[in-house]
Amino acid sequence: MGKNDLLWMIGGEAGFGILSAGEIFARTFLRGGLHVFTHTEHPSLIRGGHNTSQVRISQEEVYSHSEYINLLVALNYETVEKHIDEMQSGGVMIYDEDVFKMDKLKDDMTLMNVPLSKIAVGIGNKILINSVAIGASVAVAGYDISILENVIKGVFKSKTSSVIEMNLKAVREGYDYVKKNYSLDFKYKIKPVNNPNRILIDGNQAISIGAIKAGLKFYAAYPMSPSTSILHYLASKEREYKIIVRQVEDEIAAVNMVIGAMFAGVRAMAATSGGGFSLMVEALGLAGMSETPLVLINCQRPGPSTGMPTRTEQSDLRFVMHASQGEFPRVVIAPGDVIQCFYEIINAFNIAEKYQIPVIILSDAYLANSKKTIEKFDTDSISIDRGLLLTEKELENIDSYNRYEFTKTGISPRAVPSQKNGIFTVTGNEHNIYGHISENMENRTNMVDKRTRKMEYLKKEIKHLPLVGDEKADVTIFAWGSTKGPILEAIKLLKEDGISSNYQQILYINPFPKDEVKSALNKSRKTVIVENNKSAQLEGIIREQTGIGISDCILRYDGRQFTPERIYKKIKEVL
Amino acid sequence: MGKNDLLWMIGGEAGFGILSAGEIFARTFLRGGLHVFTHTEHPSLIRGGHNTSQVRISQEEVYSHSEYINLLVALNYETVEKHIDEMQSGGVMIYDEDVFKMDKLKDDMTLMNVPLSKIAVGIGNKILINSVAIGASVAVAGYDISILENVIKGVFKSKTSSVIEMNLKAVREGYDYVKKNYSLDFKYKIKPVNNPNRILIDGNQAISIGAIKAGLKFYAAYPMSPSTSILHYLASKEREYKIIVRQVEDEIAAVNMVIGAMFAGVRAMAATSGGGFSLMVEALGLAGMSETPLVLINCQRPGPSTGMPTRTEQSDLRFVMHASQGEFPRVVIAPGDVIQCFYEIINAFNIAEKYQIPVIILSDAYLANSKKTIEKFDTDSISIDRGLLLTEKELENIDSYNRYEFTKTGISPRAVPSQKNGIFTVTGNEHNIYGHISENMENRTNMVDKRTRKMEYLKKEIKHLPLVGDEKADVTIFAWGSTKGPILEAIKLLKEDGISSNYQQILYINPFPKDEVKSALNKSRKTVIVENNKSAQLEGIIREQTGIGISDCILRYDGRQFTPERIYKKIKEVL
Amino acid sequence: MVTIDELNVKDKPKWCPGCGNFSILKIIKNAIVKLQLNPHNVIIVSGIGQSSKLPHWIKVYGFHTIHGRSLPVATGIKLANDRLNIIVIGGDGDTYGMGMGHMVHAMRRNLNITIIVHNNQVYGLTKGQSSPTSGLGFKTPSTPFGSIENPVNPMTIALSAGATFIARANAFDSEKAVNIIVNAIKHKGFSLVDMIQYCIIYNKINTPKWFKDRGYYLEDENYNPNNKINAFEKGLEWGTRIPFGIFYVEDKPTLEDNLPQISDEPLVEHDIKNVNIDKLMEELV
Amino acid sequence: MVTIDELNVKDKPKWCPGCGNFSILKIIKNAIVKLQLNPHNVIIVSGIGQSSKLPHWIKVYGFHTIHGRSLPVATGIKLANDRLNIIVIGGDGDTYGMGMGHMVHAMRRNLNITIIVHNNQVYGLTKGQSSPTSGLGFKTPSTPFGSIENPVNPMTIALSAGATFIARANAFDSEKAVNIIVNAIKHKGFSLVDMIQYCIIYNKINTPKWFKDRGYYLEDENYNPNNKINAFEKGLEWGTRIPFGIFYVEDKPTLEDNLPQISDEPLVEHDIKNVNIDKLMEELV
Ligand SMILES: Cc1ncc(C[n+]2csc(CCOP(=O)(O)OP(=O)(O)O)c2C)c(N)n1
Ligand SMILES: Cc1ncc(C[n+]2csc(CCOP(=O)(O)OP(=O)(O)O)c2C)c(N)n1
Ligand code: SF4
Ligand code: SF4
Ligand SMILES: [Mg+2]
Ligand SMILES: [Mg+2]
Repeated sequence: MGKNDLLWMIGGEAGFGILSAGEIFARTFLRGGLHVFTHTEHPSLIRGGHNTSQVRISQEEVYSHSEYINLLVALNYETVEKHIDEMQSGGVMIYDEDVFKMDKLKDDMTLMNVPLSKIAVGIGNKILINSVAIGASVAVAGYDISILENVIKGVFKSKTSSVIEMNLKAVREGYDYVKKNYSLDFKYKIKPVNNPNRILIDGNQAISIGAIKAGLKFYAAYPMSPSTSILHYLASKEREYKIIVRQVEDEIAAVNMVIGAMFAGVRAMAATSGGGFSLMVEALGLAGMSETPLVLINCQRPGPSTGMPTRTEQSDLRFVMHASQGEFPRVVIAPGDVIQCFYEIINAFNIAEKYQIPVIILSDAYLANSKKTIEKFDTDSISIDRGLLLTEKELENIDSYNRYEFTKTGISPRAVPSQKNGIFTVTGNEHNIYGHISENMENRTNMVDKRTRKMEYLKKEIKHLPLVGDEKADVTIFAWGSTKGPILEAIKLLKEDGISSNYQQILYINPFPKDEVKSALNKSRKTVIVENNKSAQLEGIIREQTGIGISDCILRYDGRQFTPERIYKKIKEVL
Repeated sequence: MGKNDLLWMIGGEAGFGILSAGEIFARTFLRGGLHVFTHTEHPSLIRGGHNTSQVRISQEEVYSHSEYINLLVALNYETVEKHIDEMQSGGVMIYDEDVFKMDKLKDDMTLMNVPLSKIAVGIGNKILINSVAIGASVAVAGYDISILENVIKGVFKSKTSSVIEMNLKAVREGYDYVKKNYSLDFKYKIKPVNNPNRILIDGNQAISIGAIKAGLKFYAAYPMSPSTSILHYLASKEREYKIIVRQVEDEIAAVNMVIGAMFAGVRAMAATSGGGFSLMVEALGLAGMSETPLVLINCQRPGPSTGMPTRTEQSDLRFVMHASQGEFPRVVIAPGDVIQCFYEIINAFNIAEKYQIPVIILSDAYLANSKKTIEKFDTDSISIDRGLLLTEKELENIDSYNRYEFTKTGISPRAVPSQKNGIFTVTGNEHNIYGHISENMENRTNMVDKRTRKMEYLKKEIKHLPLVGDEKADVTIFAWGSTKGPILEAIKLLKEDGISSNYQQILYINPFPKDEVKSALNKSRKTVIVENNKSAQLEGIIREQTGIGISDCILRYDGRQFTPERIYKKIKEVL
Repeated sequence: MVTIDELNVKDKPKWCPGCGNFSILKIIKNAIVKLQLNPHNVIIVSGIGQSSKLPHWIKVYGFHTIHGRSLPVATGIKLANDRLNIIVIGGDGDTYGMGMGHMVHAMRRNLNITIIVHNNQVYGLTKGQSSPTSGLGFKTPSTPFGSIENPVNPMTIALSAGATFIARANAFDSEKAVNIIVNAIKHKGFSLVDMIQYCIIYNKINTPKWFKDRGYYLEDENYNPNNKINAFEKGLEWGTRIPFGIFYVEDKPTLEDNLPQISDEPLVEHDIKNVNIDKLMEELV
Repeated sequence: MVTIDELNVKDKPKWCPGCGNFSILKIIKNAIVKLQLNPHNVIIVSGIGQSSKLPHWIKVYGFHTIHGRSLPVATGIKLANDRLNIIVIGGDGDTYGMGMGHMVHAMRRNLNITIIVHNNQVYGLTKGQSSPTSGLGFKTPSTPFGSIENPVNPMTIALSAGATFIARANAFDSEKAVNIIVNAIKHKGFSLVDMIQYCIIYNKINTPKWFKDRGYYLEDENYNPNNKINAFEKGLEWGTRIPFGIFYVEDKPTLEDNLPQISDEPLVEHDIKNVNIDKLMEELV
C-alpha cells in the first residue's frame, strides 16, 4: 500500500446501518480529495445476519476492494471471528466492551474499546451506534472531523433537524472519545489532498444516470436484487426528469411494456437479475423478430434459481447470449466499471435504435453496489443517435412505406404510431416487407439474412478495447465485466513482485472481438482467464470464436468477488 | 429409386383432409409390407392455404421425404404451380377438370382428369374428395384396393357406419374410374410384399409411447405446435393408462407442475415448442438448484418469436443448452428418428431420476410429424432406473436423513413427501445438506462442485453414437437431430455417384462426445456440417469443444427440412 | 371523414369462411368510422390466436405480439403516447388463460384502453383444445373425456379487478356490438368487451343458436350499470339466460391522470437530445 | 399425537424481531396440532419472499419454490399424491402480483389445497416496495410520490375465480386465526386465507392498531358465508370497517373428484416397472 492509504471496515447485524455507515465514511474521504472504493457484503435478510461495509481510501486511484483491513469496526463478535485474519499489522479494531468482551488476538494490532452503545443511547437512540463508530474511526485516521460533519448534514438533509443534530452529536462524541482516551501512532493516517471535484458512484447509479442522459423516458421493472436500486433511483427522479417509472406485476410485463414503449418511439428499458431475465426470454425474441429496439440490463447474482440474492457472480453470460428460441442479432455488453456502465448504457440505446435490435447490458452485484470515485462524466462527447427513425415529413415523401424494406445494411427505416402515412403492422410471426405474416420460403430466407446482415454492419462500428499493460508480458489475463477492478489491482501486486502482465477485457461479448482476442492470444506467453463462475464461460466462447484455448482458468463461485490478492496468488501459482 | 418405389403427393387447401389422406394412403402400403415415409407441409391456418401430404413408398427402408414426385394429386391449381417441377419423368398427375383446367405442362408426364368432386358429391359429401383421390391413386399404382378398404374400415371405426360406407364407396369409385378410363403403363407400380408386421409412427407418437413405457404418470402442457400432438395422444390414453394429463394455463404452470409431481415421486414431463420453452426457463433453474428430476421436450419450429408455427427448424440448440441463470448440470438429447425418440425418452427419465437433473429432448416439427415404418419396439431390453429413490424402510435405517448429503458422485439419496423419517425442505436458494438456505462460502463452493460432479459420472455412462458409413470416406458429415433421415438418403445418392461418405450424428449434445467427435474430425478428409438453421450452432459447439473447425456448413433456414437431393447437391458443390 | 374503405386492406382475412371473426373485424371498422377516429391515431395490439391475427386486416397501426402479452405491450405504447387510441384484441385463451395475470393488473391500473376478447370458448389456432371459458364437459382433443375445470367468468373477474367498463357483446348482433364498442372506446378508463365469437370448426356446442336461445340485453330490462353488486349478480348469470350489453360503468381517474410527467405532452414528444445531468452528478459529490 | 415440539426446528426463524410472520408460523403449527395431521403427510409449498421462507422453520415437508409459482408446484405435488395435506404459503407480491394468473386458475380447478397469503401490503424481502395490496398513496422507494394503482382485492377476485373457501385472518389474533386455518384445511376444495401480517420495517401505515381500529369479525354479525352476493358485498368493504373471518364457503366437487385415474390410489403408488404398450403399438399397424 502506498501513502495516505487506509482500508476501513465496519461489520455487524443488518439493521444497524452498516451500509449507510460505509457510504458516509466513504463520502467523507471523497470530500477530502481522496480516491475511495466501497464494498458491501450482506445476506438476504432485513434484520440480523452478518453485514459488512468496506471502504478503501487512497491518494492513488483504487479499483477494487481488498482482503486486508487496517481499521475494523466490529459491532458484534461475528465480525471479529470472520475478519480478524484480514487485519494487517499495525491495525486497529474499534469495538464496544459492553457488547462483547475481547482478549487481544494478534500482537500487532490495537484493540480500541469505545462505549459505542452507551454514547448512542446517551444521545437518544441506539441506532446512532454507527455514527459514533464513524466519528471514532475518523479520529483514529487522524482525519478532519469537520468534513465528516458536513457530509452528515448533506446526507440527512431531507430528515428532521433533530435527526441531523443527533447524528452530528454522535460522530463528534465518538471522535472526542478516541482523541481523549487514546493516543496512538496509527500507521494509516489520512490527510485531505487537493480536491479535484470527483463523484462517488456505483454501477447502478452510473447506469441510471447514463440512461437519463441517453433520453430514457420509460422504465418498467419488478424489484429484484441487485438491480432494484436502479428502480429506486429512477423512481426518485421521475418527476424531475419527466420519466414514467413503473413497478409492474412481473418481469414479463416489464419487458413487454418496454417493447411497447420502444415501438411507440420512446427510449425505454428494464433492469433485472437472472430470475427476472428468465421471464423476459420470450419477449426478447419478439423484439428480435419485430425488429423493435430493446435495452435490458441483467445485474447478475449467483444462480441457479434464487441462488444467493445479495451476492455476486458472473454466470449468466452464455444464458443471455443465447436466450430465446430461434436466431436473431443481439448485442451483449459487459461493462467492467462505473465509467463503462455510464457510457455503455448510452451506447446501448444508440445501438438498439440504430440497428433495431435488443441490447443486453450484463452487470453484477459487485459492480452494481460498489462505489468508486471518478471524475465527473464528460457529457460533451455524448451523442444521441436514433437511427433511421422517420419524421412525418420524411414519411410524406415515401411513396408507399414498407416497415421491413430490404436494404443493404438490413436496417429498414422506422415509423411510429400516430405518424401520418406510416401505418404498418408488426408481428412476431415471420413476415414480409409489409409486416404481414408470410410463410414463403424465399421471403423467409431473405428476412433471416436481412436481420443477420445488420450484425455485419454493426461489427464494423464497435470499437473493442485494446490490450492494456506491459507489451511483452509474462502473463496475459482475459476477463469480462466486474473482475476488471480486482485484476487492475492484481496487476499492480504482480508488478511489485517483478511479474509483468497485461489484460484483455472483453467489453462487447457479442459481436465478439475475434481479431483482437486472436492477436492477443497469439502474442501471449502465458494466458489465464479470470471469471467469477464455475464453468469458465468466456473461455468457452474464446475457444469457439478463435479455436484457441486458454492455459489456466482462475475461477471463483462462492458468491464473492475476487480480491486482488486472490488473483495475484492464483496467477503466481500457475506461472 | 429402386424397384417397387413410389412417391405420392396430395396437395390442396386446408379443410380437404390432406393430412388424413396421407395417413390413409401410407397405412395402405404399410399393410402391404412396404416401407413408408410421410411428410406434410401446411401453413398455420385452419381453412385455406396450401397443404401437402407426401408419402414415399419403397420395398427398401426409406428415411426421409424427397423432392421428386411420381404421382401427384392436385386438388387445386396452386398444387400444380408449386410442385409441377418436382414431377419425375413418367409421372402421373390426378386432377379434376371441374375444379381447374390444365394444359399439359411437361412432355414426360400423364395428366389424369378424374371427376373427384362429382363422384364425391354423388356419394353425398364434397368432403369425400380426398377418399376418391386415394382410390384413384391406388388404381394408378396398380395396388390392391382391398387393402385400402381395410384401412378405411380401421381408420373410421369410431365413426358411424354411414361414414365408413361413404368412404368405402368413394375409394372404390375413384379406383374404378381410373381402371375404366385409363390404361397406362405407370412406371412406379407397387405390389405388396411379405409383411413383417411393422408399425407406422411419428416422432411425437414415439415420444408419447416411450414415455408411457417409461412410467409416465403426469403430463402437463399448454398447446403449442408442433408439440401438441403429444398432449392429444396422451390425453386420449389417460384413463386406460391411469395418467393424469392436464392442459393448464400456460407453460410456466406446466413446468412447475411437472417439477412438483417429480418432486413428489412420480414420473412427469411437459412438451412444448420454443416459445413455451422460453416460459419454462426460470423453473428449469429451480429443478437444477433443487436437484429435482425434470424431463422437458422442445419440438422446435422456426423462430424467433412466433416465427412459422407449423414449419420446421433446428435453431434452439444453444438456447436449451444455456437456458436459465447460473450453472447446473443438464442433459440435452437430440433424437434423429422415431426409434431414437422412443428409446431416448426412456433414457431421459432414467437419467433425470438417477442424476436428479433436468433432461431436455430436442425434437422438431419434421421429426414430430413425419411418419416412418419401423419394426415394433423391443421392450424387453428396457429397464426403469429410478436411481437413489429411498424406500420408507431404507429411510428408517438412516440416522438422520439429509436431502443434500455430499457424496462421491454428487448424487444424494432422495426421499419423497409422505415418507416417515424423510422430512426435509428443498429450495431454489443455495442451501446446505439439510436443504436450508445457506450463504456460507465454503458450503456454496462445495454445493456447486457437488452438482457439477454428477456430470462427470454421467459422462461415463452415456454411450455415444459411432461414426456410420464408409471407413475412409471422401466426406464426413456432422449433424444432429432430424436431419438424420435426409442425410442417410443423401449418402445413398452420393454412393450412386461414387462418392463415399460417412456420418457422425451427435445424439447427446450435452454431455458432448468430445473424444468421438475429435477422432472423427481427425480421421476425416473433408468435413461438412448439415444443420437446419442459420448460424450453424452445432458447428460452434464442436469448435468450442474440440478447438477444430468444420470446413463447410450446409445450412437451410426457410422453414423446411432438407431433402436428400439438396444435401447431395450441396455436398457435391463443396467437394 | 374516415370511411370503411380507408380501413380496408387488399388481403382477404385468412379465417375459415363463416368464422365470427369476420363479423368482429367489420364491427371494429364500423366503430372506428362511427367515432371518426383518425386511422393513424389508432393502434390495434393483439396477442396470438386466430383472433389476434386481426390487426393484419385493418388499415390502422398494428402490433401482433405474443401469446398472452398484448396488455403489457399496449400499456407501454399507451404510456409512451397517451394520445393514441388503443384497442387490444385477444382470444379467450390469450386473455383469460395465459394473460390472466396481466389482465387483472391492467384493470386495476385503469389505463384508458379497450380490450375486445373474441370469446369462442375454444382454442382456434391450435386446433380445438378447451379454453378457460369452455364449459364443463366440453370434449376436445385435450379433454377427450370432457373438461373438468370450472370456466373463467370474465365479467365478475373484471369487476373484481377494477375494470371501469365491462360489457358482453355478440359478434352476430353487429349493430348492438358496434354500439357497445363505441361506448367502450369512448369510456375514459379500462374497458373490457367480452365478444361472443362463434368458431364454426371447433365449437359445435356454443353456436349462434345456443346464444340466441339464451341471450338477452340488459338494457332491455331496465338495468342500472352503475352498481357493482348488481353487476356481480348479472355477471354470475350463465345458464338458461345469458345477459348481453353493458354490465358496469364507473367514472374514476385513469393511471395517466395521475402522471404529471405527461400532463403537458406525451413522452414521445419530449425532447431527449440534450438532457442535463449536472445536477445528478452534483448529488454524488 | 403430534405436538408443537415435534414441529419445531432448531434454527431460529430469520425474520425481524416483532414481524408478524413469527405469529403466523405459530398459528400454522397450532392448526396442524389441532387437526392432528401427521407431519410427514404435510407439505408446505411456498414462493419467494420473507413469508415464503416459512417452510424452513417447521418440521414438515417443504418446497420453497420460486417467486409466484408456488401454486403450480403445489398442484403437481397434489396430483402426484392427493393424500398429502398441502399448505401453500405466499406473500402478497408473490401470490397477488407475480402469481395472480396461477391463483385464478388454481381456484377455478378447486383443487383441495389451502393457501395462506401473508398480506403485509408491501414487499418485505426486497426492501419495502409497494405491493399489489398497498393502499393508494402508499410511499415506498419505488413509489416515492405515492402508489397510484388501485389495490388488488383478494376476496372478490377469489370469489369470482371460484375458490370455495375464502377467509381473512389476522396474524395478531392468533386464536381466531388458528380456527380459520383449521377450517380452511378441513375444507374439501380450494381455500384462501388472506392473512393480515404486519411488517414492522416497511409498512408504517397498516399497523396492528390500524386494523384494530377497523377490524370486526363477520361471525359476530350473523353473517351467512354461503351466499356469493353477500360475500361479494363484504369483500368490497375496506375502509372504516374491515371484515375478518370466513367470507364464503361452498361445497363443490374438487378436481381430484373428477379424476378416476386416482380414485383407487394416488399416482405415486402406481407400479411403473412394467407398463405394457403392446396395445399402443398394435394401433399403429
Ligand atoms: C407461449 C405460447 N404457447 C402456446 C402458443 C400456441 N398458441 C397459439 S394461439 C393459442 C391459443 C389460441 O386460443 P385463443 O386465445 O382462444 O384464440 P383463438 O385462436 O381461439 O382466437 C395457443 C395455445 C403460443 N403461441 N405461445
Ligand atoms: C422472478 C423474480 N423476480 C423478482 C424476485 C425478487 N423478489 C423476491 S421476494 C419479492 C417480493 C416479496 O414480497 P411479498 O411477496 O409480498 O413477500 P414478503 O417478503 O412481503 O413476505 C421479490 C420481488 C424474485 N425472487 N424472482
Ligand atoms: S378455427 Fe374457428 S376461430 Fe379459427 S378461423 Fe376457423 S372458425 Fe374462426
Ligand atoms: S421486513 Fe417486514 S415482513 Fe420481512 S421479516 Fe422484517 S418485519 Fe417481517
Ligand atoms: Mg378462442
Ligand atoms: Mg408482502
